[in-house]
Amino acid sequence: MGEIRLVEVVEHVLDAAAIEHIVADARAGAVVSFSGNVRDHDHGRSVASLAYEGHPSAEAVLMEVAKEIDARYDLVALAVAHRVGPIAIGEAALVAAVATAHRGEAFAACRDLVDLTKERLPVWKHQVFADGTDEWVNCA
Amino acid sequence: MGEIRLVEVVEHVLDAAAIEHIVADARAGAVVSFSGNVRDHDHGRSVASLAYEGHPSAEAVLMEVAKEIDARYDLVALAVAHRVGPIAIGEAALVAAVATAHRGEAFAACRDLVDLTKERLPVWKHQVFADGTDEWVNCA
Amino acid sequence: MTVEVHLFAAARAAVGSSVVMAQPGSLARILDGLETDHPAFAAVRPRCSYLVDEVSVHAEGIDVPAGSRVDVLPPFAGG
Amino acid sequence: MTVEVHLFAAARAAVGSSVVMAQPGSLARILDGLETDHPAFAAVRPRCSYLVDEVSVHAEGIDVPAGSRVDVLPPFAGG
Repeated sequence: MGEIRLVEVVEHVLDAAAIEHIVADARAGAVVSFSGNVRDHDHGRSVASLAYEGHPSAEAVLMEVAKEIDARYDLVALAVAHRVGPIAIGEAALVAAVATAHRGEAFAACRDLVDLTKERLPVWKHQVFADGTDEWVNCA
Repeated sequence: MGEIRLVEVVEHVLDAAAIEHIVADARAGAVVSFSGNVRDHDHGRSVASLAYEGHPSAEAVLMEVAKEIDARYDLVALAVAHRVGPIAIGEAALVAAVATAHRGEAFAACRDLVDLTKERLPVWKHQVFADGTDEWVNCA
Repeated sequence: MTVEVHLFAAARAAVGSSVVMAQPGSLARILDGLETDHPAFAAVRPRCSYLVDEVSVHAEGIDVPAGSRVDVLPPFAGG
Repeated sequence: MTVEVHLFAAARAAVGSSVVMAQPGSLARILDGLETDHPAFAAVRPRCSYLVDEVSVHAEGIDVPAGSRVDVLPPFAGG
């Protein structure tokens, strides 16, 4: 079993570098990290502002996701955080990092961690476009 | 074409966080970064110290690798650096980061960048074990 | 005792509030009531999933007893 | 004019120096000479690749003219 070192759903700025340091370990030969950032465009439309809303269970669900990834792979350490509330363009909404002995496992586990988080985490994205219209993503 | 923002073979400490910032971009929804770190064990043996030696062509070869990855994927930005000389346990030997619009491409491109670098870069790893023996990796 | 219906994201936007009270009964009847009072909810409803007292529910036929809490969850969009 | 043979990593360790001079001729003859003078090189040689004046060479039969530089490269181990 790897160490699940950080699992959080928070309203403050996420730091991809910090989460990488959290998983660092002398036993780990590979660290792969992901940062999912707010883009200035979505489907060709200019995004003016964006906010995430989270369900009260979000952090508990994220912990279940982390445990499932830890069970699937041979990890040294794992960390994952999702931000909610308003997020500026270019800032991170989701950061994740895994440390493993070998690199193949690190890439696979980090990708799976991000995919499973996006599938299961009860959070919602609200985008306001430059033309003043808005949408709840996946609800259009 | 993405922007190849950093390609270097250097003797100083590599900073995975810095290389991530180098590829950050408002057009990029996903940043995947890799840090290949010196482990305290290799094949079950305790590693006391380690050094990389680079061929004079190493940086030029790394640039060719970066261009090839940029041609294969739809990147926003890419950065990659390899360290040579003595490296302490836990420190990074290779760091790489790619930024793309979507995450699938970021994971695939970063993994391919690391694999191709390891295959082509003319550098060599010398390990000294805790029992005083040493080896040139891949030459045993 | 009534049922507390908690609405999130696009469902809250359609209904216009975070919590509404409903009479106990089948989940379908509770959702029908929401749709009658807030026609905009009709567009979101087919894509929602539900929690009844924190347990995922996959059929609208389930009975929601008095004192329960229902969470109406539009499709997630994390990351 | 002779040929400059540059040795790296395990090849340098086997030969005991970074550069040795050799007579022009086939790459095979130059490597045979290295092996005769430095028997430890025999263990590394089958795994090496070569550059002749910065160009990758895949056959030991190639001719190495006077004034050339040969680089002897053991298998890479980066990352």
